[in-house]
Amino acid sequence: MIVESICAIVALYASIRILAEKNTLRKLPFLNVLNFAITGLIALILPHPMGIAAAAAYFVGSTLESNAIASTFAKQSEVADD
Amino acid sequence: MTDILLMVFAAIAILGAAATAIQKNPYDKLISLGMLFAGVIPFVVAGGYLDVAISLALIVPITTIILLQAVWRCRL
Amino acid sequence: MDMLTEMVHIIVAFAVAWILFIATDIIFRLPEKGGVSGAKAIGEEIEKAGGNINGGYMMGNIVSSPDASAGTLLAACGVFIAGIWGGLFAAVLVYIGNRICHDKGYAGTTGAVIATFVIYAFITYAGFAPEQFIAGMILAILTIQGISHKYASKVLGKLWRLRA
Amino acid sequence: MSIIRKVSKILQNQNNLVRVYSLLVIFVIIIGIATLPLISYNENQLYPKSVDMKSPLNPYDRGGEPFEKAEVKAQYPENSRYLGYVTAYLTPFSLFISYNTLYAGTTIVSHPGGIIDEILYNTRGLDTIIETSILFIAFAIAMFLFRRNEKE
Amino acid sequence: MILSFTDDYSFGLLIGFVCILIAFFAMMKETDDLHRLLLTDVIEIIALVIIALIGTDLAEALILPGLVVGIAEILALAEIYIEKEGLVKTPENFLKIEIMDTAPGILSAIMLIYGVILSGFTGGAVAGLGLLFYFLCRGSQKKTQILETISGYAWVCWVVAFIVFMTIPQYWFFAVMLAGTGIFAKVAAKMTIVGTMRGNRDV
Amino acid sequence: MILLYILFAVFAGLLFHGIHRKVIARIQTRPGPPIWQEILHVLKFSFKQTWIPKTASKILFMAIVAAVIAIWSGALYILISGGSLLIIFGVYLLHKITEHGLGLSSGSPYGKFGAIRSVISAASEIPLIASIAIIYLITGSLMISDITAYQASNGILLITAFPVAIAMYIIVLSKVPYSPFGIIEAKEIVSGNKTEHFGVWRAGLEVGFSIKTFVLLATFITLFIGAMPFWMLVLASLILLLTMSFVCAVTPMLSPYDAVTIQIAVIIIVIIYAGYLGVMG
Amino acid sequence: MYELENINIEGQVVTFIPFGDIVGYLTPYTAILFIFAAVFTIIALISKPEKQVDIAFGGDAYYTKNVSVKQMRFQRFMAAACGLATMGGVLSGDVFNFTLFTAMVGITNIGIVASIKNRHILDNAYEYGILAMVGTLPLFAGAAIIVATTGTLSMWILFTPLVTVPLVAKLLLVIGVLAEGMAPVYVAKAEITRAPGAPFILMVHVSSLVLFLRVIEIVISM
Amino acid sequence: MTPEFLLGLGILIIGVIAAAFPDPKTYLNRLINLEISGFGLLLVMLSYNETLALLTFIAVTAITTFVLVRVLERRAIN
Repeated sequence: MIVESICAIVALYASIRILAEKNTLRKLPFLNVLNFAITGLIALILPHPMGIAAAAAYFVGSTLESNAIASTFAKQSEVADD
Repeated sequence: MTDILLMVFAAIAILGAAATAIQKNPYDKLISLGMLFAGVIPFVVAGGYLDVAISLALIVPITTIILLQAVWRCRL
Repeated sequence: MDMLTEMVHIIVAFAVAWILFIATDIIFRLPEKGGVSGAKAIGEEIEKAGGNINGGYMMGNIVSSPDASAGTLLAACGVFIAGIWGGLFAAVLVYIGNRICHDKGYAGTTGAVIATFVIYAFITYAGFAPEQFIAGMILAILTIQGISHKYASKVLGKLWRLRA
Repeated sequence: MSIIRKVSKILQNQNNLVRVYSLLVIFVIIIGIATLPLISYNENQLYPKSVDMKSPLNPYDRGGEPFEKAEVKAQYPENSRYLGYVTAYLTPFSLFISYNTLYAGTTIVSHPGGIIDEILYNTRGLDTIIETSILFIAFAIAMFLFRRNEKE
Repeated sequence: MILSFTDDYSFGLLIGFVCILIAFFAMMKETDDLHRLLLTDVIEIIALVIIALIGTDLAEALILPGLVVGIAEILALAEIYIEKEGLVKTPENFLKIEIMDTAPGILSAIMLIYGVILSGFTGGAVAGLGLLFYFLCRGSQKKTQILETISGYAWVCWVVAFIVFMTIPQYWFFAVMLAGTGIFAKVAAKMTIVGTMRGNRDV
Repeated sequence: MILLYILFAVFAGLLFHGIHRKVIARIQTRPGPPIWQEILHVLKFSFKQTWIPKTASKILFMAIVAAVIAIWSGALYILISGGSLLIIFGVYLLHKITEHGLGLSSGSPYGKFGAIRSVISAASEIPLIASIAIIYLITGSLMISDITAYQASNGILLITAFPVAIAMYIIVLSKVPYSPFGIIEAKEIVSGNKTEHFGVWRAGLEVGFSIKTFVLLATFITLFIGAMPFWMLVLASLILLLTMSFVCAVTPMLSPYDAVTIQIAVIIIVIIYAGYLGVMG
Repeated sequence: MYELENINIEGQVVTFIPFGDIVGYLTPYTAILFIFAAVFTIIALISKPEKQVDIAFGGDAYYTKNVSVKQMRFQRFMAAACGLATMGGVLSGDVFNFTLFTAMVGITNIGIVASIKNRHILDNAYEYGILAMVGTLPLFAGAAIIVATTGTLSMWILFTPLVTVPLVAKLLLVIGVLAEGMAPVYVAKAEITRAPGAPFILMVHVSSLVLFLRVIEIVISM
Repeated sequence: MTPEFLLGLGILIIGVIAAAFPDPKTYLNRLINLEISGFGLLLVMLSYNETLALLTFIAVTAITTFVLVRVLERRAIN
């Protein structure tokens, strides 16, 4: 139970930090923390071999999302600088 | 899934939804959308639909990437 | 297992996970440069906020691709669910994830494999529960990514200089 | 007479079409909200759902063995004599999944066989016919316009 | 007036109605054509919510057609919009980020395989999305003709399956297989074509 | 037998058209044509030279004329055999389609304007038709035989369901020649959608329209006053027509959209009436 | 086997066609609509479009608009599909099935006019397209409320006096058909009537009117 | 009433309001706001265990988004 609580608190904390952060790129590390917490919770909620796949899929998916957002943002600021 | 966890996920989802609605910068919106998804997926897992959860976890980022195409095109 | 022991276990797990993933990441030269343009941009942004550029790069890389930290977490999940084979299965998934995210995938996969064995060792010989490593890893990533980007990147930068 | 002129001026502008229609819908929905207490859910539904978390086919376990008849509450069972066979059928692959995990019910049922296939293909097959036709028509329109642009 | 909602249905319906009110109110205020098109998508979603509230297997069987109708109409309307506004210039210099080189291959392969396993509508949509994503990232190959032929035959497959169901139901097994593949191929092919309709790009 | 009725309806309808013209003329202090003028017209058209305009869509051009006669003959049959009221008003709406078709098929701009006007007028006439639903609410049946039976025992509907009667009156009124709602045949667009149909085609159309007039008048009488012997039915129809002639003579032709708006206003009245009935009943 | 309990509205059932849960039927009333729709579909299939005459203002010149073969083929295909959908809608004995046919009519109607290359007509086609899309909400919502409150979609059961259908469901169904069939919004529909291709444009009107007549019947009978 | 159901309806309302009245009224904003109500529907379907519909819905939403993005792109450059 204590493990779940830690994950939940971290998740909540991370989401609040995401909202509080003004800078778009620096929101992403917090989102990353949130993803870690959720990934852990997925595994904790349903301990089943498919659960690993689910957790990994979720983690990879959200990482891909962050990656895409960050890359696009970077690309756009590059274009804006030129 | 215990009540506390449930409340936490619901809070994350609601916060994400509200933030997506309120924010102005499209990138911020997309990040909040990711947050919303983070709040929603545990409900799917808790229901025991792992296959659905896996597919969702792969399809939602694709949606985001598709949206990013528009964000990129609509840049000022 | 009483509460206090569990707390202590989690703190130990946190320390182990922290050292494990930072070491692996630094060995695989994550702080050297941003792997993708997004990671680079995050690094530069952190530098602008008063952090260290190499630390920033590493944090950007963690955000942009499943690295050793993700490997450790998923390995912990794997071991928690299905023992040592679960951990190795997680390592395979991390490798696929890395390929998806435009990454060579050495850091993440290696991290996952090492973490699997480390966690397994702790479970068998020190009486730890695998879920404590999940919590530990989440706390570890929190310290890096979630408290203060400025100081975290400076710490990482220092560690990177040791390596370089 | 002037009010008639005014109204007809609004009505004759085709750009107001959606607006007028929205007003109509809003009106009807307000009636709906007002009469909401009169609307109650009928418990006696067709194709009722029963969720058994312990079943590998969760949430689509409707009973029955492959190549046997399952109990399905259809509107006109006499019109589909082989009702229930599709529901009960599992392909070898989905059988394999169902032996191994409790958490892939959706995949199993979406694979040929299962209650949704029963409804979509058998008892309410005509719906599906129309619906694929709609898809077909809409694509025909889109492709026609797209091709015409491409040529130029 | 305090309504006491004892069951899910009334409460859900109330919320659904309120959503309809909001959406149509916005629709009434809106004058821009493209904004209207976007709003119709919301309206589509609300319609699905109201169907979903039924909560039986039948509801699901009704949602699937509803969904496909929605996407079909949006596609046709989008094309009409492009035509009527004369937006003939095809877009160039698309977004190019690193993951768009690596992700599509693996992801669309996963989704294609999973879609084939699922079959039917769902499989068609999933596999179609996978292929769409692939073409989105890799550029169109300009070989849509074959896809259209496939989808035409797939439609015929399904119609044959329907006729089998209605006339000689003892061959239901054959019909199920035919229907599953037919609809899968039909939907997937159509969705894939969407992915290739983006612009003239040779990557 | 039905053939006899149709022949009679054609004859009576054409005569009604003639009388209608005459009455309007007299009210407007003009001499007006003789009342058998329309019959002569039909005969004359039947023997005139006939061809199809080069620009027309040929099959549609011809089929429309047949369709007009066919649907109204069918409606007459239903009326006489006491069938469903719904069918008669179904035919009324299908008639709108033939109006569109008439105008569109020729390719002539005048015809097209007529067709467009016909489309516009459909906007309000269709919902008006829905007022028959209220008749169902009151009588519990839509079979003409049942409705007449109801009126025999419960009093005539003209009084008990007055708003519906108004709506129906306007529907019938919209379809008589020179009506204020007759935006299709307004003089500024020549003969409206009939412009390009001449010769035999025109004769056929006139025949169809005469049956239409007869059927609509007779339906109104049957619906709101009740069953009566055939000669009385014809007489009552004539009286009804005279009231319409009077309206046509004194009111100006409305502009298209105003006609629609007025009809919509009537619809709203009918809907309110329906709500009132719903609350009371 | 199947009987309408209330024959006071449209008479006895002439024939019925079972498709599993969906049992279509024809009464004298719907039979007339069916035949009418069929006739016009056949007309649309076999007749050539008219050549619309346009007058060039400021001179004596006039010219005819020719419909290109490709466009004509497309329009003909759409008109045929529209006719089939109309006939299906008339035949259908199931509420949801009926709404789907209606939705199909809506989209084919758009298709018929959308193929014309004229900004003004396309503008209107788009307007109707939006309306048709928006109309799916009342349609499907109406059908959904019916199935939730009565537990069935079959008109054979819904038409019996024992089953009460909520007023709002009926209203939603009607306004849904209004949008898809474009019936009372004819005011602006006039604009698309200007398009060339009379036999096909006529199908737009045929389908919408016939479906409107059908929905009136359904709603009265419920 | 399951928590998913309530949460779904809540998110649905937020999403509908957001899509109906996006703050800077741009196409892009509205398009992104559309996704919120999609998640609301997802949760409602989940509460009724309609997973197949849910899966199809999410896949179709992605495709719909692509169709709309395509229009937006053309609109932006023309």
